[in-house]
Amino acid sequence: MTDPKPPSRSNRPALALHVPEPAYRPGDAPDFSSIMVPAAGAAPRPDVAAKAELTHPLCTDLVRVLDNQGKAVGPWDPKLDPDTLRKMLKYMKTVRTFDDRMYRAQRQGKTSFYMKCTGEEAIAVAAATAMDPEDIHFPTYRQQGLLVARGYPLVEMMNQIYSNKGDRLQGRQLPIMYSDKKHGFFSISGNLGTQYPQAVGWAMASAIKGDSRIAMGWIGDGATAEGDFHSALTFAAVYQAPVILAVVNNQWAISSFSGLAGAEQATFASRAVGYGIAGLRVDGNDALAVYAATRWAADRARSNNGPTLIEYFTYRAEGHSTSDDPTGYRPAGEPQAWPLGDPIARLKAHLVGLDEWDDDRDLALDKQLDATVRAAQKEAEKNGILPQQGFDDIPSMFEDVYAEVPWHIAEQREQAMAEAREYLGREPS
Amino acid sequence: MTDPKPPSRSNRPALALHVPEPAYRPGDAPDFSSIMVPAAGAAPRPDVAAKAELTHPLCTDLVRVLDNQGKAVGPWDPKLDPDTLRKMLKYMKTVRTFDDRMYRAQRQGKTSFYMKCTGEEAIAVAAATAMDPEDIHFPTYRQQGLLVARGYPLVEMMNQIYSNKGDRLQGRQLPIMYSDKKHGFFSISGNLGTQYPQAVGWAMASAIKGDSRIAMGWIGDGATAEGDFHSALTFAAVYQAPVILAVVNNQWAISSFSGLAGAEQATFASRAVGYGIAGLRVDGNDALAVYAATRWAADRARSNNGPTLIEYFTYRAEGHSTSDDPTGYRPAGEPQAWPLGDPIARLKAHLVGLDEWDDDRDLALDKQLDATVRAAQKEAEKNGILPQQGFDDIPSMFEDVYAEVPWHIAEQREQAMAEAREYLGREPS
Amino acid sequence: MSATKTTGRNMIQAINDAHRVMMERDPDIVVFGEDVGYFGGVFRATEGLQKQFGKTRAFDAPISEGGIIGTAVGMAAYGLKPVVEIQFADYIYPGYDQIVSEVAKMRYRTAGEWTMPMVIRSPYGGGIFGGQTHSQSPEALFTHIAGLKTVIPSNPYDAKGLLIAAIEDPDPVIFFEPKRIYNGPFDGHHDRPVTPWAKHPSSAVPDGHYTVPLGKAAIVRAGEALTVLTYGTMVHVALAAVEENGIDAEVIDLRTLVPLDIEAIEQSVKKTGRCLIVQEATRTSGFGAELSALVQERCFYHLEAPVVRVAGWDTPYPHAYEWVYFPGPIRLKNALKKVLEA
Amino acid sequence: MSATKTTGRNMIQAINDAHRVMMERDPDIVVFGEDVGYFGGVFRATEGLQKQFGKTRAFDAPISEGGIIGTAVGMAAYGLKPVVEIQFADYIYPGYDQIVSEVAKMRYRTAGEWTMPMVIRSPYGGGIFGGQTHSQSPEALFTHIAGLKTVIPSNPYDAKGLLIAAIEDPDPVIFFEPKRIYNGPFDGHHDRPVTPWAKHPSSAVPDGHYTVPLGKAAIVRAGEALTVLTYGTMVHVALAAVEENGIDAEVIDLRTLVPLDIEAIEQSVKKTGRCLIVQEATRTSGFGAELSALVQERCFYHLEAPVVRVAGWDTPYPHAYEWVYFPGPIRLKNALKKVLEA
Ligand SMILES: Cc1ncc(C[n+]2csc(CCOP(=O)(O)OP(=O)(O)O)c2C)c(N)n1
Ligand SMILES: Cc1ncc(C[n+]2csc(CCOP(=O)(O)OP(=O)(O)O)c2C)c(N)n1
Ligand SMILES: [Mg+2]
Ligand SMILES: [Mg+2]
Repeated sequence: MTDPKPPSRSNRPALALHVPEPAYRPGDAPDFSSIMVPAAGAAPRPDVAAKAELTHPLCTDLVRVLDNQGKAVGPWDPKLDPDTLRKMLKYMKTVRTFDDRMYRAQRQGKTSFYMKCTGEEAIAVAAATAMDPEDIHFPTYRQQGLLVARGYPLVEMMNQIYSNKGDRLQGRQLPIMYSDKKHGFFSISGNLGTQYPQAVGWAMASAIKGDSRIAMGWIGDGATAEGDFHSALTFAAVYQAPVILAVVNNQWAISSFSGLAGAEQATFASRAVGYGIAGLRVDGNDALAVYAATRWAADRARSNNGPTLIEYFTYRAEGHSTSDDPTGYRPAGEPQAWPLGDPIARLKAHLVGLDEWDDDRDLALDKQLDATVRAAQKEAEKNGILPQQGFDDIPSMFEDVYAEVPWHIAEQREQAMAEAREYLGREPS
Repeated sequence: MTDPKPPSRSNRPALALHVPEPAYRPGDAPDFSSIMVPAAGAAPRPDVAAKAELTHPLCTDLVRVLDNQGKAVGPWDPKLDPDTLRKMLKYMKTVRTFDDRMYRAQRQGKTSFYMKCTGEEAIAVAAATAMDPEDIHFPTYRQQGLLVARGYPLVEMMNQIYSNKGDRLQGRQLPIMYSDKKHGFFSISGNLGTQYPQAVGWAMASAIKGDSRIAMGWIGDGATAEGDFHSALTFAAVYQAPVILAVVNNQWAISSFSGLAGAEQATFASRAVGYGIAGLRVDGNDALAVYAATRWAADRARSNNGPTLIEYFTYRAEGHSTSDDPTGYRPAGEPQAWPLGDPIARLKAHLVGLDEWDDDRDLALDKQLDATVRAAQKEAEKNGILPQQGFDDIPSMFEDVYAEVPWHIAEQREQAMAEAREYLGREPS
Repeated sequence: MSATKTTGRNMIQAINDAHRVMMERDPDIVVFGEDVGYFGGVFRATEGLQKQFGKTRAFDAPISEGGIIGTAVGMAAYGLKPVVEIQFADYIYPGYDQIVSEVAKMRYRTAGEWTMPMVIRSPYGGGIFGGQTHSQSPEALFTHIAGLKTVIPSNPYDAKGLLIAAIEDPDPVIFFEPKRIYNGPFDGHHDRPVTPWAKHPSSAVPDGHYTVPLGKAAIVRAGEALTVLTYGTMVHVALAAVEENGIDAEVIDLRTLVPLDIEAIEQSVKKTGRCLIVQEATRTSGFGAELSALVQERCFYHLEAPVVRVAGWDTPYPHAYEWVYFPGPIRLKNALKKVLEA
Repeated sequence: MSATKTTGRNMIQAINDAHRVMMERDPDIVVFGEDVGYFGGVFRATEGLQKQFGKTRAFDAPISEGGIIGTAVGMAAYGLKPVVEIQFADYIYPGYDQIVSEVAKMRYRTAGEWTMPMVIRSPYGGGIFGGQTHSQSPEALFTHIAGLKTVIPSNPYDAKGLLIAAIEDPDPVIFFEPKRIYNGPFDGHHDRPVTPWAKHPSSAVPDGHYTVPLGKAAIVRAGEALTVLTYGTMVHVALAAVEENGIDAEVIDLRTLVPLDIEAIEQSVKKTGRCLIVQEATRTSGFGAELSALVQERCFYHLEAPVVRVAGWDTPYPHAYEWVYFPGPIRLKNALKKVLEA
């Protein structure tokens, strides 16, 4: 029983709990008219060494470079050469093609799980392009574009997804939980948010050593609610760590809209204000804006001017993962109605406008990428798919718990081998 | 070994870690000239139903009511009647007298531990006065003023400090970790920060039930770095909970100055901006400013206008606790140099200026309070002091782990009783 | 109870119904967690509750397990009864401080003035190819904490009855739901077709209110040759192994780990003289260790063979090697033999 | 080692010296935590390090145990070797997720590509009137987590040698320092005067570098009548109880709980046929349960009596009842008798 309410206050108005609710639910017509979309080119660009305060108006603004005609405008235009633009386009298309095939592979029972980043391809690809190859990323599961743009082989990604013999992670991790030191891509964690203070710690280490490499940490809008988000911002601010902290605000966290993480009250970029660090809010479907903002923050960090929080504003165009069906909680047709458009189409239009691209080349590229991804898949499947895994090289699963296998794990390894022998009716390979 | 630095970046400038350091250390002359002290009465007072943004300029300002002459000025003057002012003065003096005696009691070996709040008395006393008696506080260990101002008996406080027979918490808690439901004072936790989301949860519950009571959560500047701080702000913002979240910024966390919690980059009140909730920064040594700001936030919460983050800016005039000696890490004489003065002296000056108080009455009050506290101490000590405790009512220590004592704890109780019998050479009382 | 109408329910439906029954009876119950409101939870355990009871009694929470437990503490302090969901047991750690330092100790540190009647539900355990972070069985991290009760149901009937008992209990309860058996029992043979609950008698779940008391084990198979102590998914794996190997084992489903039904355990082991303990969790310092220590302390002179533990290995749960990790039929068979032949 | 100069040191001084020796040898070691920089820690274990090694190698941290561990993970990923202090073991829980989900599993989940060579030091245990939140012994919450090593020294010599070994170890080590014995050994008689370390041979701590290997127990007293397995503060309490009661016990100081020196344990118990396990932590699901299970599994046919556990009670650590809670001389004596007379 609740304690009885004190009678003396009964003339007070009744309190009421506000439970955030997205404006539209399944059955409603999708409607984004409440979303503020400032004109491209309008946001000012402070100096990279500017006081953090000078960036704070940008936390409620939106840095945009590509206008509706695909023209690059305003002070944030990074003025990239056409080759770089074409490379970004290719990587973005590669990611989308890869996502589609791997999604299908999961549906075909070739693996247990997959997650796409449809509609968000510009973010990871342009950020990777803006950073130095020696810089490190502490990603979440929706930044496969970082690996693609850094040249990590598609076959390696697929081997991991299939947990097969070629999997560098030896079948130990859930699909898409990549890790590759050589490409500056830190091991993805299943636990949301943990990577954020880790990125700050890496950046602190780089500063302690007088190195010049910086770090970038990634998090989703939903996961910003975790305590680790606050640890990261606090340590980054206190030690002025050379780190970029990115929030990919795709407006959904499984079935929960971003209002459950506080988006009704403030933008995610605004969190920067409270810590007194630089903050930017960026059109995440605009590859040039993403590039320019990331580069600005990288230059700022690298010149000992401190950390930056960047919100990339975007929309999760598909389900959360292969385990999710978004029609259960949001209107059908929203991806199409989303006002910031498709990042691939926007970058293509820009290149076409520059006379550096055309439909034929576009089609040819699509074909080529389809072939590349298929070829990689064939190659990866030579190493096996998930359902065939799990009884080869059993000793490997007892390694790397510690640098050396202690007695108790060695005993368990013996037992597991004996069990496998019995199960398989042969010596496990 | 660290990974070798990539040579390609060797022409970059070396990164450097910023490690915050207070401006002055032992041996230095204390100096607070860098502290901004705006004129009393200058800060504007928004409507309690104002949009949160309108309060944000106040997050870097300082709400002050009492000027250097002790006159109450400006829109935040709460215009309290002299009786209320005298009551606050009496409570603040009570707290200081109590602190002094209990500190001494610890030094005399009568208990294990004590913590004073010297210089911060205005904060808890004026906040308690501004809230309704039915509202609840989720305090830290430096809000003894809440209990005093709400009329909790000093003897009860002392019984808890001595862990004696009269201790309502049955000797289970460290001294000063009070708890009293009747006085709306939630159980103090040894673990920093945990109470902050709890306050929000209580407020959410009150709103769920359509009650009119609100909650106030308390935290120190140092503890704002904990993840629980972020949980509290996030949940408060998301559900617009009727809660006041107070940061008592006394600039020190044991030996660490507030720069280690981010104060070099932003005020603690500024955190409100990032969550889009109301925020106020208040002179914590000005009882009238504390009263006015707290009352404003209470009225705001109670009228369903959402939560407020209040930073009370003050200075921890003494050591962290009886286990701490601050001369090891900060200059001697700082308390005297602190520009916002002594909260008791300032309130006294105000009352004298109003002709509602004078030195004779002040001296008489001091005498009376000294007698009151001594009498309470004598009374409490009748119930015993800590070194005499620990073998009376042994069964009680096995109660309240669960509502009912399960078999395994019952067995342990038997064993403990047998041990006590053996140790005491008699039946334990 | 025999007169009550029953409905065929799987574990999810039974758990869902427990919520509904209790929310109808007690207006102070609030249900929240990540995705539990509009959508009804990623496993759909809270489906329909928001619709029936409104947004302020069943709602979505920010992705902050610490905030979920922390606010639940405040709600319990107010007088509500929070029943919260942690989406996967593997994600309970950000809330661990609030659970260990606050929830577990509140009654004690306030001498009973503030109590924490709440239930923290979480899907748990492996066998669904969830990899390292959707497969863990962390019960031992809670059984070590005085002030918490830990409950793990193994079938729909118990799940509903235990959850209702947990909600009515005056103490905080950690309620771990073995997700591998949400939709059907599991005999440990991963390479055989899945059986739905419909074919299992415990899926006849009474409508309305009933309880399965906390702290009481169930003898799910009587026998003389040895005693098997287990809980959750492993109850079914153990039963299957016992039958397949034609062993006259007494299989005890503990249901509640703390407080433990020590009487049932002692009585059985004193009768059989042999004991096998089966847990899915990582072996070292698992709850099986406590069971082994207790059995040995209390039944030493009746034991004809060492008490044996079957458990998951001391590694993280490896995605592709799920069925090498999982304590399956072969591990069980060998352990049964070891206990019987010693 | 015998040629090395030794200096009389208490445990704090020994631990401080281990830091200094290693920071001089390895520029990649960084030390941080709450109050550890300028001030040198509330127990002064890191005193002087900032002065000697500069602000970027020994520094204060925000009050965020999650942030301390989380940033340490990033530093270790970079290639540094963080040695961090958690001010009290009771406050380690906000960092528990980072420890369990990240630190412990990193080598495994990256197949050895990223490793976590770090030491997490923390003052631990009771006996100093610290109440519920400055007295806990949470080792079992770490021994259950594969990937972590857990070390608990019992004297200055071991503290320095084990800490150096922990810093040099390629795996993450939880290093709990029994704060009750920072300044002197403790025989369990709270009502007798305190002895300083100076009178104890283990306070002759060699200067410079030496290690006490992880995973190796010490037989601190050889004997035939029974084996006492213990660690930390309880080593001294157990030794005193054994002597006071004139029992010819073999007392083993485990020093490392994971990986455990199982050989030393087996050898001793097989010799004595009797075993007493002594921990200060809360009894249920404590590390003593694992020890009991292991001894029973491996020495069953040598056991002449049940393995007995002595432990703290299953309650929070109550301030005024510290000496009723603490497993002191009387509890030890009765348990020794029980094991011997069974
Ligand atoms: C600590 C933790 N809690 C809960 C989960 C379950 N979970 C996985 S993804 C997800 C939603 C995350 O949303 P967001 O951060 O917005 O990222 P997005 O999926 O949109 O990229 C949740 C709740 C988890 N993985 N870890
Ligand atoms: C979780 C946790 N970490 C560390 C501590 C140890 N500790 C106790 S008080 C304190 C300093 C707190 O400073 P602040 O929050 O500024 O409060 P103040 O003492 O100034 O009132 C610390 C680090 C603790 N009690 N709990
Ligand atoms: Mg999202
Ligand atoms: Mg402070």
